[in-house]
Amino acid sequence: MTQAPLLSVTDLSVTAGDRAVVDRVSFSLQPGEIMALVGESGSGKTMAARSVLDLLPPGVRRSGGRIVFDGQDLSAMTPAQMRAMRGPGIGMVFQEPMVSLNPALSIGAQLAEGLELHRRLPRDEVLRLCRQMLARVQINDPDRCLAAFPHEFSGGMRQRIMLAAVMLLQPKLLLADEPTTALDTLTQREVLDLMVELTRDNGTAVILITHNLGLVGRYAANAVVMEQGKVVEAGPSRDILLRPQQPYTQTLVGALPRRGPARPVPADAKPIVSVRDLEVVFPGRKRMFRPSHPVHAVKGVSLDVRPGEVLAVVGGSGSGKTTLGRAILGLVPARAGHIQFAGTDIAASDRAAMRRFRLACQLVFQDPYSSLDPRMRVGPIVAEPLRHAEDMDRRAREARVAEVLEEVGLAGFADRHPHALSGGQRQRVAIARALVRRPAFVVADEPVSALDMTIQQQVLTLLQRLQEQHGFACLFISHDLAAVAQIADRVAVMEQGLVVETGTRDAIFDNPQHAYTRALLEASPRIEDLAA
Amino acid sequence: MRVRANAVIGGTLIGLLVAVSATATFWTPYDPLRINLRARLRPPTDLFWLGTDEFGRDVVSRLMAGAATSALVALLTVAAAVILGVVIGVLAGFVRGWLDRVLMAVNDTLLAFPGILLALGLMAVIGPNKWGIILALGLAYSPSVVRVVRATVLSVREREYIEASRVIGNSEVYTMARHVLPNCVAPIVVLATSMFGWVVLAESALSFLGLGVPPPAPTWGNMLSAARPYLDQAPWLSIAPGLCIALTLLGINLLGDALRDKLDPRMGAA
Amino acid sequence: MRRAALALSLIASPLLLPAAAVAQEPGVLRVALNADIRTNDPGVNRDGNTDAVMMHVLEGLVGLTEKGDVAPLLAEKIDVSPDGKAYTFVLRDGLVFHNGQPVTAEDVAWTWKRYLDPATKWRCQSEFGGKGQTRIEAVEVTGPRTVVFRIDKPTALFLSMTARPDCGGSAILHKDSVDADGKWKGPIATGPFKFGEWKRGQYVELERFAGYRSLPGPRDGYVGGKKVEVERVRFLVIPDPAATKAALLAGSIDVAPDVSADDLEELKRRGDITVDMAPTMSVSGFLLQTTDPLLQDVRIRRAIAHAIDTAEITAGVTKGTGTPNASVIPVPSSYYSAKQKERAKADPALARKLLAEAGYRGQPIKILTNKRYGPMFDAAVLGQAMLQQVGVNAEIEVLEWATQLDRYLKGNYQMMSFSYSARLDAALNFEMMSGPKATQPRKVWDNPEALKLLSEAMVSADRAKRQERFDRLHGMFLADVPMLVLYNGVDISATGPRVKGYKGWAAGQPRLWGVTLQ
Amino acid sequence: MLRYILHRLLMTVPTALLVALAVFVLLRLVPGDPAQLMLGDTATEETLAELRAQLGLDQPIAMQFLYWLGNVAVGDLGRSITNDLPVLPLIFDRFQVSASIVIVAVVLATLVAVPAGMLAAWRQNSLGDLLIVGGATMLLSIPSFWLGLLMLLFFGVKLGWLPVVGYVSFGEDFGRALAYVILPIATLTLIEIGVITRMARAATIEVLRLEYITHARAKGVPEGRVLWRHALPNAFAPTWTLLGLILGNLLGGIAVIETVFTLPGLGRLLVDGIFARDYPVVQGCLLFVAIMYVLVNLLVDLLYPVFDPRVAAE
Repeated sequence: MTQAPLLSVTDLSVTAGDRAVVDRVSFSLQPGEIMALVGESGSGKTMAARSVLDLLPPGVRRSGGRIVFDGQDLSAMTPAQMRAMRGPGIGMVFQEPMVSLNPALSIGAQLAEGLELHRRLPRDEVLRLCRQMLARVQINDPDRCLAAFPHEFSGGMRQRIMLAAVMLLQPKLLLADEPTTALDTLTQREVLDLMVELTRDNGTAVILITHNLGLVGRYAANAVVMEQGKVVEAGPSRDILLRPQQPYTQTLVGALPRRGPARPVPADAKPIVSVRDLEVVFPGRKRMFRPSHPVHAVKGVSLDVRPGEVLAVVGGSGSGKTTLGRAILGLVPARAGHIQFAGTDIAASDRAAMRRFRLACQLVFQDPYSSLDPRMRVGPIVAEPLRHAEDMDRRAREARVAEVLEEVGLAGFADRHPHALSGGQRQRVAIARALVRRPAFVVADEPVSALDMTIQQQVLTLLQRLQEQHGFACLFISHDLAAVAQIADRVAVMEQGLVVETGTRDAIFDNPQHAYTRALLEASPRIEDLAA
Repeated sequence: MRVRANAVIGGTLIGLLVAVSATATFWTPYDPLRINLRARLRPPTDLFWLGTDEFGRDVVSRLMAGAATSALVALLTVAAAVILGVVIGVLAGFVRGWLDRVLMAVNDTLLAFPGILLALGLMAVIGPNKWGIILALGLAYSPSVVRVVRATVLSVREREYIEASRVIGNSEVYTMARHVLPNCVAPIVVLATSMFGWVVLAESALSFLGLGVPPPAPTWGNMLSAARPYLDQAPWLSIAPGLCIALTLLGINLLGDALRDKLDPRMGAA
Repeated sequence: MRRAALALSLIASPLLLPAAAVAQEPGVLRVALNADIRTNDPGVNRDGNTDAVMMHVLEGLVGLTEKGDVAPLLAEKIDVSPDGKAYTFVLRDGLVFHNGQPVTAEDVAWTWKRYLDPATKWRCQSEFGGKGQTRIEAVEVTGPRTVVFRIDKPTALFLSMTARPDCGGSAILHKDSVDADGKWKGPIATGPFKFGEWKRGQYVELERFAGYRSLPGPRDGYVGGKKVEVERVRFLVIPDPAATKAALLAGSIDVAPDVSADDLEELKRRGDITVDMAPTMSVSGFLLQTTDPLLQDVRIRRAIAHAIDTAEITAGVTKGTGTPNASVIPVPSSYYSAKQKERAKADPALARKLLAEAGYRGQPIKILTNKRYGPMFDAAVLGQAMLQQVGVNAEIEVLEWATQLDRYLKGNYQMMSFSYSARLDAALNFEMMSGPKATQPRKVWDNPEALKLLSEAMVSADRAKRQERFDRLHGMFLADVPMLVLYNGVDISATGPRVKGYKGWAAGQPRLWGVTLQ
Repeated sequence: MLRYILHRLLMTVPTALLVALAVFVLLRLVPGDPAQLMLGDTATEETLAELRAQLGLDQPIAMQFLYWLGNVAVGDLGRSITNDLPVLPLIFDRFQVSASIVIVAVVLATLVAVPAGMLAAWRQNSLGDLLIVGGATMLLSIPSFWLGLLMLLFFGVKLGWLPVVGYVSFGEDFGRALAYVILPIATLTLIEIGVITRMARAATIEVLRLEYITHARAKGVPEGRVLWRHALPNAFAPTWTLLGLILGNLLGGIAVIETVFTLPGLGRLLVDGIFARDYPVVQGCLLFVAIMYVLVNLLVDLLYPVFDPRVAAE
C-alpha cells in the first residue's frame, strides 16, 4: 500500500447545532477500491460521507478535520472549485429512488445536465453518450427513456438511471448511500452488481454506505464500522465480519439472524387457519368513459397454518404477500375462495363468525411509525383491544396490560406517547397490542424490515420467545430470508400472486425446487458464504 | 428561533387583544356609545387619546369595545365554521360514496357563492345583527374546513393505525371518533387560526360595503367604514381601526405560523 | 404597520401639494353622478340621477321655478277656462328641436299621445289617466302653435304635475325620437344640451345645443335664462362619496353636486374649492307608527316629540347647514307661513311626565334606519341618545335600504328615520303621508278630519284658502304626532377651481347652464 | 383528454343549477323588491302593482324560476331591471374590467412573490428570509380596502400623480387606461404578494429538502441553476394550484377594491345588483361566477402536468 490514497479523511468532525454527529473520524481509500461504511441509523455514516462533497443539510456543518481528495485539500476549496469537483471528481447515488430524480425534468435533461456543465460537449455527442450509458445500465429503449419522466419507472429502474447519470461523468469516487435499501432482494442484487461492474470499468473507487453486513461481505474489500459518530473498527471486510474485535462490531455481527434447529411440528395437526383458492382483485381506478385496469394481486392461493407454528410467506415486492395477509384477516375483500378458522368456514356474510375470528386474530404492521395512533399513550394503545374482551373487568384489563408490557420489555412506558419512543420500542408496543388479547393467530407483516440491525434481532427474538411462550400460530410475511430462516417453521414462497413453493424451512433453504426460490436465496447475502 | 419569535410576537399581540376585549366588557375610558356633538372629530389629546369620531364618541373606548365585538364575532364564526365543516367533512371523508359526492357538490356551490349575498340573505332571515353575520360568514367559511377535514380524513384513514383499530374489532364509528377525528385536530387548529384572521377581515369588508355588524355597536370594520369620509380631515379615525385590524391579523398570522411550525416541524428552524 | 406610519406622516404633513392636472380637457365640464342613469327615455324607468341629467336635455310646456312654483317654459302663454277643465297653451315662436326641426303644436299632440299610451310605460301615465288627480280627455291642436288640453275635473295641481322632473318634465319630443315601430331611439328634444355619448356605468356626455332659444332673464329653476358656456358636460359615475370627494380634490371632476355636510369644513378650508348651499324641499324626520301597541298612545308620541331637540338634531345631522322645521311643508315653499314654524318645544321634564302618565315602563322602542343615507342614520343615532336621556329604552336597528323601504311600505315599524323626496306642492306634502292605513299601510297619518281638509286644498286654486287649510292641518299634525319632522335637506354642492357660476337650488339637482370653465 | 374536459364541464352543471336555485330562493327571501326601490317614497299601491306586473314579479316564484331557467338554457340571461340592458353583455363588459385588473395583479404578484419566496426558502432562517417572510406576513395582514384608501389618498390626492376615479378601457386609450388601473392593480398585487410569497417559500422548502436537489448539487450544478431549473418547477406546482384558487375567487369580483377605486367591474355589478334587487343581474352574475370558478380551476388542473408531469391529465 505505497500508492497515495485517492481519498483520505483525517479527524473529521461534523456538528448539528452543538451536538457532534461525526466525531474525529479518519479513513482513507485507494483508487478503485470499494470500501463499506457500516453503521446503524444515527451512527453518522451518511454525514461523514456527505462532508466529502460538502453537501450537509442546513444546520449541520463540518467543524474540523481534513479531507484530501486526489491530492487536493477539499476543506480549502472555494464553492466554485467544490462545484467543479462534484460530478467529474466525486459522484453520489442516493437511497430513495422515488425522490432522487427530479420529477419535473425528463430523464434526458437530467442525464445531460452533468455532461453539459462539466464537459461542454456538443449536443449530439451528449445524447450519444447518454444513450450509450442507458444501454449500459440495461435500459431497454434508451431513446424513449430520454424523453420519459422519472415517475414512469419502477424503483429499480430509477436507481439504474441514477447510476447512469452519475457514472456518465466517470467520477474517480462514487459515494453510494444505502443505494438499494428501498429495493427488494432480487433488484438489490442486480443494481449492486451493475454498480460494481461500472465502477470497475472506470476504475472508480466506491464508498458503499450501508447497514447491511451481508452486502459488506459480498461487495466491499474493506469496511469502516461507525457507532455514534465514531469509528469503532476498520479493516478488511472478511476480518471484521468473521473475527470482529470490538464489542460493538461483535454485537452487530451477532445480530445477524441465524438459523436455529428445526422445531418438531406435528405434521398431522389440524390447521387453525386454512385458506383455499383465495383470489384478490383490486378494481383499479375507475375512470369515466374508460375501462378500469384491475390488478390481480392474489391468484388462487391455498395455505394451512397449524396451531403453534410459524409459517413464513416470502417474496419480492409486488408478489402479493402483504395482500394475502390482509385478505386472510378480512381487511381486503376476497373475490373468491374460502377461509376456515378452527374448522368453521368464515364467510363475509356471517358477521358473527367474522367477529369471532377477528377477535381471535391480530396483525403486526411493518411501519411502526404509522401503526400507532400518535395521539394516544402506550397504555391505552395496548389496552384498546381489551375493549371487546367482555369477560374481563377493569382491574383484570389493567393487570393484563401491565403484564404484556412487561413481556415486551416496556414496563413503565404506559404513559409515553409513540413519538417519544424509538422504532424498536414502537414495534414492541405494536406486538404488545397484538398479543394483549392472547390471540390464537397473528399475522406479522414485515415486522422488522424497518428497523436497525441490532433492533431487528431484538424484536425478532422477542417475537420468537413470545410465540413459544403463548403458542399462537403466526403468518410471518417477509422479504428478508435471513429473518425467515431464524423464525419460520415452514415457508411459502410467493411470486406474482401465486404460491410457487411450500415446504419446511430446512427443505426450502437447503433444497429449493422452484427457480424463483433459488434466485431469491442466491440474491440474499449471507455471512456464512464468506466463511465458506 | 423563528418559531419562538413568531410565537412571542403573535402571542403578545393576541394576548393584548384578548386582554383589551376582556377589559372592555366591564370598563372603557368613556361610554363607547356616548354622543357629544360639541366634541366632534377632535384630534388626539390627553383627554381623548385617539381623538373622537363624527359623533364625538371616544375612539379609544370604541376601539376597545370594537375589539370585544370583533373578537367575539370572529371567534363564534370560526366555531360555527369549524363545527359545520368538521361534521360535513368527516361524514364525506369517512362515508364516501354518493353522500360524499352530494356533500362535495353542495360544498362547491357554497365555495362559488359570494359571502355578501349569503350575509344579506341570512340577515334578512335572522335579523340584522351579529348573529346573522356569524352564521353567514360561518357558512361561507365552512367549505374550506370541509375540504381540509375531508382531505385529512381521507389521508388519516389510510394509516395503519386505522387498520389496527379494525383488526382489534372496533366499529367504524368508534374508529372514526377515537382515531380519525383526534388526528384531524392539528390541521383544523391551524386552519381555524388563520380563519380567525380572515373573519376579522371579512367582517370589516362587509361593514365596508354596509353589511357588517350594524352600528352604533362598534366593530373595527364599521368604524373604518364610517371613517372613510374623514380620511383626510380626521385621519386618526381610519388609521386607528385599520391598524388594529392589521395588528390583529399580524398576530394571528404569526401565531398561526408558530403553530404550523410546531405541528409540522419541517417548516420551522431545522 | 410601516405603511400606516408612512400614511400618517403624509396626512399629518401640512404641505398639501396641489393636485396635478389629470386629463383636464378644455371645454368639458366634469360632474359627479353617484349612479348611472337608467334610460334616456323621459319619465320611463328613471331615478333622481336620470332626472338630473335628462332635465338638461328636456323641456316641457311648463317648468319649475326656483321656489317650486310653475311657470311657462316652451309655452308662451297659458289660458285656463273658468270651469278649470280646459288649458290652452301657445308655444313660443322660433323653437327648434335638437335635429333642427321647428317645434309645432302637432309635436305637442304627438308627444302627449305617446305619453298617455300605456305601452310607453310613462311613469306619470296614471296621474293623467284617471287614477290620479285628473284625466286628460283630449289634446287638441287648434293652431300651428296652439294646443288645448281637456281634463275631466278641475284640480289645482294640473300644471305642477306636468312640470314634475320625474315625469321627464313632460318634455316635448320630436317624432324621430322613436323608430317606425314606436321603439325608443333617443331624445330629440328642445333643451339647452343634446344627449351625447353614453358609456354605461362610466359616464354620460351632453353637448351644447347651438340652436337653443333661451328664455330671457336670469337663471330660475328649470325655467329662466339657460345660457350654456361649455362645449360639453360629462357626468362621471362615481358611486362612492369618499371617492367623489377625492376626485374633486384631485381635480378629476369639476362639480360635485351633492357632497356630505361632513366634508363642509374641510372643503371650505382648502380655498380652491367653492361650496354652495341651498335648502331643498325634501322632508326628513322620524315616522311614528300610530297603530303600534305602544305608540298608539298619543302621550307617548308627544313625549317623544318633547324629548327630541329638533334644533340640536338638525344642527348635528346637517352640521349646522339646515334649518329646523317641524312642518311637512318645506321651508323654501311659498306656503311656509309663520304658523308652519310652530313646533313642539324640547322639554325633557314634560316628556318624562307624559311618559309617566301613559304608564310607560321601559318597553323598547326600535328606531329603524340605514347606512345608505348618512343623515337618516345620524338622526337615528342622535334621536336614540336623546330618547334615552328621558328614560325611553330606544334601540337602533340598522337595515339595508331596500329592506327598510319594504318595512315603510308595509307600515311594519315602531319608529323610523326617514326622508321624503321633494313634492311640488304643499298639498302633495301632506298627501304623501296622510291616508287610511287600512288600505294604504305606508301612510303615516290616518285622521279623517285631516283628510277632508286636505282634499279641499287639493282642488282649490284659491291661494289664501289653501294657506288657511295648510295652517290648520299643521296644528292637527303637531297634536297627533304621527311623524316628527326635523328639517329640510340642504343641497351642498362643491366646485373645483376651474368652475364659475355654479349654484344649487331647492330641487337639489345640478344645473349646468350659466356655468363657465376657466 | 377531450373526454376529461367534457366530463369536467358536465360536472359543473349540477353545481351551476344548485347555485342558480340557491340564489333565486335567497334573493326572493330578502325583503324589498326592485319595484319598491325604483318608486321609493313616491310609491303607491297601484304604481307598485303596475311596475311589478311590468317586471314579471307578480308571477309565482316557481314559475319565475322555471321561466328564467328556460331562458338561460338558450343563452338568454334576461335584462337588467335597473337599466334595461341585456345581462350577458353587461356581465362580459364588467368582467373585462375585473379580469384585466385581477390577471395583471396576479401575474405581477407571482413574478415578484415566487422568486422572493424561493430566495427566502433558499436561505432559510437568514436575515433575508426573515425580512421577506416578515414583509409578506405584514402584507397579508393589511385589509385590502384600507391599503387601497391609503394609496388613493397618497398617490391620488396628496401627490396627484394618478387619477382617483373612473375607468377607460384599454382598447380606447392605452395610456390613460393604464393610469386608471395602476392603483387598484398595485393594491391587489401587494396583497397577493403576501399570500403567494409564503406559499412559494413553503413549497420551496419542501422541495429543497428532497434528494434530487442534493443530487443536482452533487453533480456540481451551480446554486442559481439548482433553484431555477430543479426547484422552481416542483415548487411551483402547489403555488400554481393556489394561483388557480386566487384567480377563481378574485374573478368573482373584487367588490371591495372596485368600490374603493370606483371601477365598473363585475364585483361592483353584483353588489350594486344586490342592493338594487336587480334579480336578473344578480342571478346572472352568480351563475357566471360559479362557472368561471370551475373553468379557471379546470384550466389550472389541465396545465398542472406542465409543472408536475407525475399528474398526467387523464
